[in-house]
Amino acid sequence: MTVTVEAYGKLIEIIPQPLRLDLPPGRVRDVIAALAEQFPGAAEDWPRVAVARGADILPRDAAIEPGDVLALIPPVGGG
Amino acid sequence: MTVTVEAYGKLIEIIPQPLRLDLPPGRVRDVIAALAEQFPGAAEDWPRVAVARGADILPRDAAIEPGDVLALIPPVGGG
Amino acid sequence: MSEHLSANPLALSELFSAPRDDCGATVAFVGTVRNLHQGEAVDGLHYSAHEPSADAALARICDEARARFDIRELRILHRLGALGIGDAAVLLVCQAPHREAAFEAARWALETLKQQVPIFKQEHYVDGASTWLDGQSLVTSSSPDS
Amino acid sequence: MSEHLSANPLALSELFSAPRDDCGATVAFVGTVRNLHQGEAVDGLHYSAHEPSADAALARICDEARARFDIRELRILHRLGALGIGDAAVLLVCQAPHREAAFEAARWALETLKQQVPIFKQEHYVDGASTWLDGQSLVTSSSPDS
Repeated sequence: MTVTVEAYGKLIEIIPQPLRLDLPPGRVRDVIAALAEQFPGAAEDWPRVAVARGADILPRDAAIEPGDVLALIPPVGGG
Repeated sequence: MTVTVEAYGKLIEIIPQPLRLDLPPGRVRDVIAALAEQFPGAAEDWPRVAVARGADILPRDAAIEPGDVLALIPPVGGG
Repeated sequence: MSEHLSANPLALSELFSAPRDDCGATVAFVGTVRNLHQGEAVDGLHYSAHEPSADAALARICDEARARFDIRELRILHRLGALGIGDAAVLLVCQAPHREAAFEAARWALETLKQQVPIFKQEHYVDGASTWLDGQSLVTSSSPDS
Repeated sequence: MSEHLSANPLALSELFSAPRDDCGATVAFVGTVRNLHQGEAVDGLHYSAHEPSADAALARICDEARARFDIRELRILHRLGALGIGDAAVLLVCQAPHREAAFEAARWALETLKQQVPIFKQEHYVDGASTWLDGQSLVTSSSPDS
């Protein structure tokens, strides 16, 4: 299946936009694993990058649907 | 000696203004004792009434000078 | 009247200055007259003060806050006279490099204001009654240095 | 843009409403850009956000604060885009019957904002360098209800 991945924060410097990923049906952790393989330069960051779909931050075990638009959320620090 | 006594807060309802007190040379505690005798209606309050001279709150043992203008400061509660 | 006391309605803009370049946090507090006090419907308040000692006490609180906390600026203004529901009784603005100190200094200053400043509050109720609110006695037995 | 995010300069007057009759305390906080961060001379900041989740997180913080503390109103506005020294990054206004709850809710909301809202800060230094500041990871292993 294909999903669209949007980068936020410092990840915009690493991940070309827009990014389409082809991967077998799976969960958020599988998307992260695929990205970690494709962008090993950010290896130490991937375990701390969350994934949002719309307004929701998805847990690692959430199922991904074909056509999902997923936002990559590095550690946050507003205020 | 003579001192002038100004009332503040709820004491304005008890002590006529302006009030001149004639009393022997003494300390703040002597002024309070004289007032307690003259205005027994506020008896339970006098131990909690402070005395100010200008910007200073005087301790009970401070000496009073002839001509002093003394402010009677009941318990405070701004804010 | 005095630096920290005002007979006129208070506006926060009187205390807000431009943010300082070395400060990341500004905390402001506005104390307003509530329509209820200990279950009684309040109609309004009247604040009076012994102005010389009240103004000096407020100045001392601002100075002491700057000494006790890592803040750069603390200002307080207290209203005197007749106030209706919603009117501002006290304003405080504090600027500090970091927010923790700004919040702590603001709370400390307001608590200390209630304890130490010769200001007197008479509350008027909707039923026509009124009361002088009790507070903190400023009596001390002897001078600090005696 | 969104209810709690703004690309335009922030003014406290946007958040200050008339004091509520049932509230005696209003606490306001303004977070501004400081000229120094961990010893480095700062030239400016750039804030970006994942707006859908950031706006939702800020709304959730306001709702949760109203549930956790005895307050009546809490509003937050966060700036996005390029900010210079002294510019406001975040505004918060809280109204409560009593000041303790107003202060506690304000501090809790600011602390929670830093931990939970998808906003990203890039700091630009006077020497020309810049850094994405590290923060709190939002990764969770499984759904709360799984």
